[in-house]
This record gives sequence, C-alpha cells and structure tokens, in this order.
Amino acid sequence: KKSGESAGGGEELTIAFLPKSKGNQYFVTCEKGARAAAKDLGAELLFDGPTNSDPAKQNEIVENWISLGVDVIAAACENKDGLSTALRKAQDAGIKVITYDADAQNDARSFFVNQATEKGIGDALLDNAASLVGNEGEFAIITANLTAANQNAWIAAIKARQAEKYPAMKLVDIKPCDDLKDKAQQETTNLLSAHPNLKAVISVCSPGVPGAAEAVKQAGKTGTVKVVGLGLPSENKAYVKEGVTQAVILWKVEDLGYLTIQAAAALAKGELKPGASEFNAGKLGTMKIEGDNILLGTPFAFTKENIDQFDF
Amino acid sequence: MSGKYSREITVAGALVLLMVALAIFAPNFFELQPLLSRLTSQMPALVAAIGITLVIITRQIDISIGAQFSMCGVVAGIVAAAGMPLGVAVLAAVATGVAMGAFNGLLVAWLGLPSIVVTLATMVTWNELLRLWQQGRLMNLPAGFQWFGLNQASGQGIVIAVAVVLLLSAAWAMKNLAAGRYVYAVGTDAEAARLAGINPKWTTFGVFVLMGALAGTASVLNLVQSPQVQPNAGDGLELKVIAAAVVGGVAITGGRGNLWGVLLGLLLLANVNPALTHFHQPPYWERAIQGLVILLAVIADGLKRSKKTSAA
Amino acid sequence: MKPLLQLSDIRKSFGAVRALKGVSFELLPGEVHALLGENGAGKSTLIKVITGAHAPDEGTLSVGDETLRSLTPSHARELGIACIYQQPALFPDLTVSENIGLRLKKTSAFAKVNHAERRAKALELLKRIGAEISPDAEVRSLSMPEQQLVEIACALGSGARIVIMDEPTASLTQKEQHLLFAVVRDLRKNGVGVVYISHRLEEIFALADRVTVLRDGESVGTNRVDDLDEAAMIKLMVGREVATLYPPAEGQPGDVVLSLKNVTCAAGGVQGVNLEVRAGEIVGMAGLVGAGRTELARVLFGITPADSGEIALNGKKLSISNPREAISNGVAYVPEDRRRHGVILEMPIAQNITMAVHPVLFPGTWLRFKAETEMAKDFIRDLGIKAYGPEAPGGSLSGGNQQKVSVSRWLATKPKLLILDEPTQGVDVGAKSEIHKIIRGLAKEGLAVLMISSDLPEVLGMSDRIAVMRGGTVTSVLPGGTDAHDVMAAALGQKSGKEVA
Amino acid sequence: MSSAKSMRSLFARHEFVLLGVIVLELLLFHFLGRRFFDGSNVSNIFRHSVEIGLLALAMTPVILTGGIDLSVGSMMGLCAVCFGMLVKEAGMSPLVAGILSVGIGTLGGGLNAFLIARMKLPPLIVTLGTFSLFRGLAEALTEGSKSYSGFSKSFLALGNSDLAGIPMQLWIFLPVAVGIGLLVHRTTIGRSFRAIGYSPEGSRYAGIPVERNLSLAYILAGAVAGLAAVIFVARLGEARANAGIGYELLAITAVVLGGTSIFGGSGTVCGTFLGYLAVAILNNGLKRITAYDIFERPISSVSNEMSGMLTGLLLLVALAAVPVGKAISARRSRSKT
Ligand SMILES: Nc1ncnc2c1ncn2[C@@H]1O[C@H](COP(=O)(O)OP(=O)(O)OP(=O)(O)O)[C@@H](O)[C@H]1O
Ligand SMILES: Nc1ncnc2c1ncn2[C@@H]1O[C@H](COP(=O)(O)OP(=O)(O)OP(=O)(O)O)[C@@H](O)[C@H]1O
Ligand SMILES: [Mg+2]
Ligand SMILES: [Mg+2]
Repeated sequence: KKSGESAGGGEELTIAFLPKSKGNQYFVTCEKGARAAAKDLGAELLFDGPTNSDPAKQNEIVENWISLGVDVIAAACENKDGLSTALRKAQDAGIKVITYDADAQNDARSFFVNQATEKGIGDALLDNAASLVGNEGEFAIITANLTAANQNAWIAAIKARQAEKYPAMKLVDIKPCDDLKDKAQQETTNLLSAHPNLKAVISVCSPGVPGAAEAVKQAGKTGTVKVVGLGLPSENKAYVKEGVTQAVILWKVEDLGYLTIQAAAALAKGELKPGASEFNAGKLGTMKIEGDNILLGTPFAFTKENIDQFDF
Repeated sequence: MSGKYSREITVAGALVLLMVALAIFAPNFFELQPLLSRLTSQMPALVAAIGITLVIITRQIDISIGAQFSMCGVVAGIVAAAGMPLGVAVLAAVATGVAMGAFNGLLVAWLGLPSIVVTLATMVTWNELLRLWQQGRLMNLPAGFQWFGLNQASGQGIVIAVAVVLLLSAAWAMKNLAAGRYVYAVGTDAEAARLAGINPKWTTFGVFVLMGALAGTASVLNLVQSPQVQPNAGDGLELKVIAAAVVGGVAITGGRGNLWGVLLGLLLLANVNPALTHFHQPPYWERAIQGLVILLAVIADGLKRSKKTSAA
Repeated sequence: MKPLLQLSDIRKSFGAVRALKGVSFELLPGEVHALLGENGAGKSTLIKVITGAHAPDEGTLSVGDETLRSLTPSHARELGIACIYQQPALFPDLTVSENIGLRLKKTSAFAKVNHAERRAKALELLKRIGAEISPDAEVRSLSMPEQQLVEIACALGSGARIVIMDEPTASLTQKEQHLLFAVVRDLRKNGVGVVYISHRLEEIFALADRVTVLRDGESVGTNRVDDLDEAAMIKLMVGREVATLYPPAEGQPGDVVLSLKNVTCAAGGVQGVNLEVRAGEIVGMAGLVGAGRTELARVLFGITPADSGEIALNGKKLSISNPREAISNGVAYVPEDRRRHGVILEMPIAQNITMAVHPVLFPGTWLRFKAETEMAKDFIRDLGIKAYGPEAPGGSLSGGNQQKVSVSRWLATKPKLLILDEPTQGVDVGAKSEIHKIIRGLAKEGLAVLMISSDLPEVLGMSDRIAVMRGGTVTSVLPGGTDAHDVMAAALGQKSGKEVA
Repeated sequence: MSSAKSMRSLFARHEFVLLGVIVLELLLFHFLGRRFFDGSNVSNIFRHSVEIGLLALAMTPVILTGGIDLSVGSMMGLCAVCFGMLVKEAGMSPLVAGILSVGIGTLGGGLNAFLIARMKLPPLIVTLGTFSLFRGLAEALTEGSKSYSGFSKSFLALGNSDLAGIPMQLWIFLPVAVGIGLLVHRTTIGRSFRAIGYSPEGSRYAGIPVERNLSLAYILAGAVAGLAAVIFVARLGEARANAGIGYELLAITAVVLGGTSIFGGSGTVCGTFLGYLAVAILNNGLKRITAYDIFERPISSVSNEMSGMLTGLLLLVALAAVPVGKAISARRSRSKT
C-alpha cells in the first residue's frame, strides 16, 4: 500500500510531525528534539502546522500528508475530536499514527507519547500553588482559549483535585488570553482588583505565565499573589529569579520531540507493537509504556534554584 | 451646538454609567495601581486610534495597522536586543512604520486603489512575513528597556504622558493646522478640495504615513510595558481601534469626527472586559457586547440622519 | 491695455464629447466679460480650464506674463484667479468660515489656522455681499442660494485679479442679485477682470462690457455689449432664428391624464400643487432654480411620496409610494441629473434601456438577451441614437445621445404620462432639436407630457400651456403663446395680468 | 469609441491572466512538488477550501452591489454551534439541523440586510458589528468552551467521502456555484446587483427594487455561510465557536483577486471561482514543495506563512496591474501622437 513507497522515493522513512501551532516557542523546541531524532534515525522529517487558531488547518495538513503517502504521522491535537476524524483516515490509508502532547481519541492513533497525564499536570499545578498559599484561599486560571481542548482537560483536572484535596481553596475565575502575553497581563490586572483576596494565578498556557507575572509585579503584589503555570524556562527566567513567579512546570520539551519521533519510527518499522510495555528510545534509553501511553516521565518544576540550568 | 456633540455625550454617558455601576458594585475597580496599569495598557491602542481616526476622516481605511504594530515592535525589539540605545530602537520602530504607511499611501493615493483591499493585502503580507521570520517566538528584551530604564511609576507616567501629548497635539493640529483642515476637506469631497487648491493625493499619502509613524510609536509604548515582546502583539488591534473610532462618532464616509469621541469610544469598549471581570461575570459575553455597542452606535447615526432629512 | 488673461485655441474632450473645439478668449483689467452660450456650449468647461480644474488637451493660457500649457487649482489661485462654480464646490461638513478660509490665500500646510481672524474675515465678506449667514453654520444646513452666496464670498475674499462667476444669480433672489451686481461693479472699479456667465440676457446688458459667445464648443466672436441687441445676441448663440427651432403643436388635447389637487410633500418642499395635464398636451414648467419643480416630479414618481393631496391618473386616484408603483401606473420620469440618475454610465445602452421594464420584458426574472438587444436596436433606430451598438456603455455617448437613451428607457415602459426634467440640459444644438421633435411626436401620439425646463426659449417654444412654479407651488398657469417677460415675471413672483384659470 | 469593447476585453483578460496564474502554479507544483497531481491531493484542494469557496461565491453579489460582508466567518461559527446544539442537545437529525442552520444564517443575513438596505447604514460598519456579535453569540451559547462531536457516520461522510470519485462537498459546491453564477449573470436580480453597485440612486430612479435586491445579497451571504458551517462541521466532525475565524478575509481576497471591483458594479462569478482556485492551489501546492527557503527551512514546513504572504502579494499585483497598465498605455499613446 501507500506506506510502502516512501514519499521521498527512496527507502528512507518519512515521518510527519504536527504541532498544535507553529508560532510558539514550545513547539519550536519540540521540533528541535524531533529533528535530532530524525537525524539519528536517518529518517526524513516533515514539519508543518497551523500558524493561527484555525481549527481546520490541522486536518488539512494531515490530509495533505495522507495523499503524500508518508509512513507515520505524529500529531499534537488542538481540536481533539476534529483531528481524530482526519487521523482515522490516515490509519485507513495504512499510515501509522501516534500522538504527543495533546491526545486524540483512542481509536485514532496507536500510541500517545504522554509528557504527563492530564491529571498529572493538573495535580502538579494545583499542588504547587496550594503549597505556596498554605492550602487555602482564592485562585484564578489563565487559559489560551476557552475552546482549547487539552487546556480544558487540565482545568478539569485542577477542579477535580481542588474538590478532592483542597476544600479551603476556591477557583474564582477562568480567563482566556488568546495566547497573547499582553492580553494575559490585562486579564490578570483585572483579576487582581476584582478579587482582592486572590492568592494565586495559575496559567495553563505558556504566554500566560509571563503575562500574569508582569501584572502581579506591576500591581506591587509580588509574593502576595503567587504565579505558577505551564511554561518555558527561557520565557520566565527573569520573573522566577525576581520571585514574581514561583514555579514553572514543564517537562523536557526537547525530549518530548525526540521521544515522539523515536516512537513513531519504531511504530512504522514494526518494532513497536500494541501491547508492548517498554521500548528503546535512542539516547533517552528505555522508556516505559502504560497501556497505549508512552511515558516521558513526570513534569518538572523550574524554580529559582534550578532554572539557570535550562536553555529552552 | 449640543447636536454637534451628541455622540460624545451619549458615549460619555454610557461610560459614566458603567463607571458608576462599577463604583457601586465593584469599588475595587478604582484601586489606583491596577487602574493605572489598565490605563497604561490602553495607551498604545489610543495612539493607533489617533492614526485611524485621521485615516477614516480622509475617507480611507487601514486594516493593516495591527500588522504594522507587530512589525514595528519586532524591529524595535531586535534593534534593542542588538544592544543599541533606546532612542535608536524608537527611531527604528517609527521608521519601519513610516515605510509601511508610505507603501499603503503610495498605492492608495497615487494608484487610486481602494484602501480596504490594499491594506487587506498588506496586512496579510506583513503578518505572514513576520511569522515566517520570527516563528512566533516570545522575544526577551534587554534589561533596562522596560519603563525606559526607569521605575514603574515613572515609566507608566511617561507612557501615558506620551499618548496624551500625542492626543492633544493631534486634536489641536486637526483643528488649528491648515494640514489638519485639509484632512477634513479631502474626506468631505476630494474634488472640491482639489478645486480649493488642496492636493488630495499628498494629503491622503501623508495621512497613511502618519498612521504608520503612529503605529510605530504605539508599538514602542507597548514594548516598554514588559520585558518581552510577542511578534503577533498587534493581532486584532485594527478591529479594536476601528470599532473605537466608529463608536466615537467618526463617520466612515469621511469628513466627520474628532478625537474626543474616539477616546471615549476606546475607553468604553476597552472597559467592557474589565467590567465583566469585576462584576464576576463570565468572559464569553465580551465579544457579543462589543458587537452590540458598535451596532447601536451605527444605528444611532442612521436614526439621527433620517431625523435630519425628514426635518429638512 | 495688456490683457490679464489670454487663452488661445483651447481644445478639450471628455471621451467622445468634444466640449471645446479651439476657443480663444481674452480678459482685460477692469472689464466685465460675459460668456454666453446655450446649455452645453462649453462655458463651464472653459472656465474650468482657466481655474485649473481641467487640463486642456491643446492650446495655451497666458496669465499676466506667464504662458502655460495648463494650470493646477493651487497654481491658478496663486496667480490670482478665483471662481464661483455653477455647482457649489463647498465642503458640506465644514462651517461657513472654514469654507471661506480654505479658499483664501493659501498658507503653508503646517501653519496655524487663526480661527478668530478667519471668522472675522468671513463675517466681513458676508457682510460685503449682504448675506445674512452665520459664519459658524455648517454648510450642509444652508439652502442652495445661501451656498451660492458663500461661494461668492470665497471668491471675493481671495483678493483675486481675475474673478469668474458661473451663473451666480441662478438661485438668488432679486435683493441678493442687486447686492451681487454692486459687488461686481466694485470689482471692476478696482481693476479686477470679471468673467461673467449667465443665461439672463438682461443681466449681461446691465453689467457686461464685452461678450464672447460660445456655440457648440467654438467661440463665434467677441463683441462690445453696446454693439449688440438682444435678437443679435440670441442669433449668435443658436446660430439660427429662434422661431424655427421648435416643432409646431398640432391637434387638440384629449382627456385629462394627470390631475393634482393640493399635492403636498413637506420633506420635498412641495405645497398644495394643483395642476392638470391632458393627453397629447405638452405642459411646460418654468420657474427659477430651487422653485421645487424637480421636487414635484419626484413626488409624482414616488421618490419622495406625497404626504397629502390627491394624485389622479386617467381619473383614478392613486397613492404612489415608490418608483415601481409609478411605473406600473404609467408614469415615467426622465430625471434632471442624467449622469447620476438617468443613465448608468458604465452599463451598456441596451441594459440601460430595458432597466425599467424588467418585469415585463423578462418574466420570471430570466434575462432574454435577444429580446433585449431587439428592443435596444429599435430605440436606437427610432430615436436616432448615435452609438456603435447596443453594447456600447452609456458613458461612451455624447450628452444628447445619453439623453435619448434615458428617454428610451421610459418610452419602453409605454407610459401614459411622461415627465421630462431639463430634457435638453447639456445637449448640443442638433440633438436638442431632435429631442424636441421626439417630444412633440410623443405628444401627437397621445402621451401627456410634463416638461420641466430652465431654458426659457424651450419652454416657450414647446409648451401648449406653461405652469410656473415658485416656492414649492404652482403659482400660475399661462397659455402657450405667453411672452418671455411675463413668464419670468411670474417666476420671480411679480404681478402679471395674463393668467388662465 | 470602443471603450466597451476594451472594458470587456479587460475583464476577459483578467480572467485569462488568472487562468495563466493557475496554470503556472500547476506546472510549478508539478515539477517542484511531490505527487501534486495525485488524485487524492486534487480532491484535497477542494475538500479543504470548499467553505471559503462558498463564502467567496456568496460574497460576490454583495461586493457587486458595492457593499461588503465582514460577518460571514463569524456567521459560520454561530451556525456551526447552533447545528451542534440542535443535533446533540435537541436530538435532531443532521438533515433537519442542517436546514435550520441555513435558516439561522438566513436570519443573520437578514439582520445585516435590514440595517444596510432598510436603514441605509454603511455595510462596512454594520458587518463589523455583526462580525463581533455573531462570534460573541457563538461563544456565549457554548459558554466559550463547549464543543459538539460524535456525529453520525453518514453525516461525516458529507465532509469526508467521495461520490463518483469527487469529494462529496463538491457536489454541493458546484450547484451553488452554478446557481449563483446564473443568478448574477442570467437574471434581472443579478443585473440589478450591478446596477446598484454602479449607482444605487440611478437604480432607484429606474424603478429597480433596490432595497429588496440589496437585502437579497446579504441574506444569500448569510444562508450560504450557514451551509458552509454545516459542511465544515461534517469535515471536522466537531462543532465549535471558533469555526470560520478569518474566513471573511480569505473570501474577500478571492473575490477581489477574481477581478470584482470593491467599488461595485463589475465582476464575474467565474472570476471569483478562478480567484478562489488560485489561492486554494497555492495553499495546497506549497505544502508539497521540497525546496528550501532562505532560512534553510523546507518550504513545506512554512507553507502556511508562505501562501498567506504570496496571496497578499498576488492581490497587490492584481490590483496595481490595472492602473499601472493604464498609465503605461496612456504614456505610450501620448508619445505616439
Ligand atoms: N466631466 C465631464 N465628462 C464628460 N462630459 C462633460 C464633462 N463636463 C462637461 N461635459 C460635456 O461637455 C459639454 C460642455 O459642457 P459645459 O458644462 O461646459 O456646458 P455649459 O456651457 O457650461 O452649459 P450650461 O449652460 O448647461 O452650464 C457638454 O456636452 C457636457 O455634457
Ligand atoms: N439633492 C438635494 N439636496 C439638498 N437640497 C436639494 C436637493 N435637490 C434640491 N434641493 C433643494 O430643494 C429645493 C427645490 O429644488 P428643486 O430641484 O425641486 O428645484 P427646481 O425648480 O427643480 O430647480 P432646478 O432648476 O434646480 O431643477 C431647492 O431649495 C433646492 O436647494
Ligand atoms: Mg455650465
Ligand atoms: Mg430641477
């Protein structure tokens, strides 16, 4: 079938790598890891993604790869249900599908390279915030868009965790920032005065963390209102060092890209089969598989003490 | 006389009403520091709104200003990151804006192309060029750039002062400078202006150039408000300021409007979102409310006009 | 004496229309030089060349010592040329003093405007011409004559050496006219050259020193006013005896087709109009500009529907609230502003001609191109429209032929009542008499015709009866043979004995 | 003079030039791209752009009347959300819900029509307002975050399967295209769109029902946006408030690129179709190019940015070509005499 003849014409494996969006340091870093893996494997890497929040663009790119006849697609899904439709089509065309970062529906892919479970991320964020505020008080969340699927999943996990473990904490508001740092800053400024008892801001999107931090800093509430969030060390270093942002939580993004490509290649070559419990991911060594989730490891909290050691 | 300023009075009334409601139900809105930050964060939009007001009074439109804003910000950021002094960065931003404005002006004034399509095309072109170039990375600015290297209070003071000075001098010039009157004359009737010895081409060109310069200035005022710049910082700015101008009573058919109305329109629209937050309402009504405000403003125009013609 | 202004062999065409075919002209200091010619003779075009609004295709201009191929408006102003245009070229959104200020001596673009000084200057100028207009009023709120006065103030204020006036009295009351004449004489005394355009011969006799007559884009000579009498002047203008110009009326008018009783439309300024038009009859409608004739036509055609009163067609009472209803009731209206309302210049003449008969010609909305072309060809032949074919766009035709297209559109609706508003405005002499023949022919076929015209000879020559409007109402209805003076007197609101019941 | 002929030949030339651009693109992508003419890729070109194509078609009458409709993309979002709610919450069949969505689009278009045709407000501002309003309503209805998925297979087939080797949505697109083409070029209504675009006052004086036909253009745009929303949901399998963001600008681009004057009056549906095709092919083809850009990145990995930028430039060139060409030919004829 199509997967037999690689798009390049030669024997080389063609791996297509789809980020949620391209204009974003997170996925740029992912791509770096992915390129390294492709080089190690001698595979061809196609990298393409939407430039803005057009939900149909991801489908378009996947379908383009289907007709191009790539061997394997590795995708991070902005629109979970939406992209699953296209990924199923890819599978029907004999293309192997793997997801990373943000999962599709189970039947639309073979494996999910899990940087951390939704629960894992939600728990880590809230646990961090809770410990900073002494397990009680009001907090608010900054998200990218109210429609963003995996951010909504994390928010759900945060809510569940709060109900279960931190009854004295209260989620007062959720604000979208359209993935714009400036908007996050304005939203946080409003939150700070609208909720004078606010103790913490949790940002589940990466531009939101520096945005929230800047607002807290300008309001003169450094230290009084804690900022935690998912973000890149490079974008938050200054705020973490100043003590505006207490913790930035993230996994090793470059490794995520690397691992994804390794897994995708193994899947395409038939080395990685459903039911496997571990596999060898090149320089990362042996990685654990739980069900159909390939685990990257637990998320990492960057703090004042360690943030200088990271350069992404 | 009161008829002449009826729009300003209506919008000011709505704004006052909103403020009174806030004062009663959410007095925290008026806490000094957040108020100041909120105000400062609207100053770039205000400066851009001065430009769009001139453009619309000339009976043109410029939807590329968001793209210009982003581009100028990135150029200034790069110049600053290269270690150049602040002044050079400002100059670079303004020069970039002037160049982009001159490009629009050339096509509109001398080739007689419709400004809406020209600026649609340049908007897309600049935005995509920027994405191609910057890939959406959040750019860290050198230390000492934020708040012009001063403390926050002085920085905010300068930002607000620059915007206010620009507003006042633009308002003064539009009323008292021959060139300012040319803008109104050309927007009212370009042919009559030509017969009166005014060169409509130079006037139109000049207004687009000024728009570019103001977009550049606005981007600098945005840049100094945080230690980072996002390459798509201007996304949606054009809609925001055009809406402010329309709500403020600037006639899309040219020749009518003043900056006080625009200032009020901007403040009204910009406070919808903070007000929702302070009333503890969900954020998803914001866009619908803004749409309604625009429609109400334009319907008010229509009713006023039909009353006038039936009275005549 | 050295001329202030000298034009030699100026030519100018607008597409196919040759507006000026080699005109020479000379203006001396301290003279009032009248420009005379029929509608469309090229007077306005000539002065637009002088003011720099149009660049001539050929020929040269000399102003003072400078000889030029063409001017720009600002250059003309620097040379001391000021103009009152026929269509006020004012800025409706700006105030009166602002409008005057913009036309005065040009300052640098970045100089400060002194509003107080401007206002004082405006006040002074308005006072000088005796206009009672507030300098702070927005021009859009002024009436047409008031706007005309502002134009005059603008021209006066610029301190020009050459002042051009294109039909300045067209919409003025007599009192305002006298003030204007005083201003003109004042200018002459100060050595200013005045170019004065008017259709009113008595004004020319009263004011002008010399007169240049334009006919069909050519100058037919310059004479001292004292050397000419009225008849000679008209002969120069039209090139033949007036009497033979108009086709004679024949037969007796039939039944009443249109009858108006107390028709009023506040929005249009039409008040209590009573009028009857019979089949086969041409009722000419005279009046000064702004008398409300066009407004009455717009009421009858449903563009600004009447508020009260009774409109009856063939004895049937009607309420006409939009043009479609007017059309389906057999009313047709050839509008005054041909370029804006009469013909869509960008569209082929075939499409222009069929535009008002869509529901009839294209039942079920489907276009039938063959039927359309056939219809267009018929009209092109019957009315003698000069065009290269039915697919020629309206804008490629000369004014007279455009007017024929406009008339064709309405004849296609097979109307009972045809309203013509300034049917020969801007139409050349040849086409004009053709249009007159067409109109008379239609009347002979039994059509009721209401013909609005500011061209007095036309009204006199064509009409079976003459209705005179003033201040939004029909003040008198005169019989066909009434002489010009009586019609004019009625239009101006002066008493006259010859009224018909 | 033969200015009619030269005008007509200009339009003929415009469409001809567009055709040339399209052929050039096809050749370029065939030689520089991978498996560009693969059957499934050719289907993809249409499948992925059909919604924009629909909006562009429906925008053509609006622009012909001298207006503009910025609200169609937001209308798509609103209709998509309503469709999802009707199917998933009210339990309607996709067919009924689809018809109702088109109905909602019609209503939204009716709001624009009322404000523009009846109240005579400027289209740019009215539709800027409804642009925000419709999107805002879509967001409010879903509280910003809800989305609807899990539609039946038979419905999803509308967006994802072929019939007789042709993508299913093309079977809807083509009749709509032909329908709008006939409406614009073969009926008195289309004739009146042009007349209104050239001269709204002149049209009124000619007894054309200006208000009615102007309304029709906006209502049609709304209805087609509703239809596009249903097709969009069928393709993605998910209905969310963010459907169709930015599509209004893409549609306007296609229309203007197709030679329709933004001032109204002149333009053809065929031109719009070609304009849309040129953009769709560009967007698809760049994804398949194997060459590298100046930053040493494979062009296929920056195809979206590239195609956006090239579309912008193409639009500028297409616009400037007319006046620049005129100026050059005027200069040439002047130097001859
Ligand atoms: N801008 C234009 N485009 C095309 N034709 C024009 C234009 N301006 C004038 N014309 C034509 O040129 C001819 C001369 O017009 P002009 O306005 O100079 O006449 P006029 O002598 O001033 O007539 P009137 O007494 O009616 O004012 C007319 O046939 C007119 O239709
Ligand atoms: N388009 C318009 N806008 C504003 N006022 C107008 C308009 N048309 C006419 N008027 C005003 O309405 C009044 C009646 O004008 P109308 O055109 O009916 O007069 P008329 O007798 O037909 O004169 P004309 O010889 O100019 O056709 C005038 O005072 C005029 O200033
Ligand atoms: Mg004239
Ligand atoms: Mg009239």
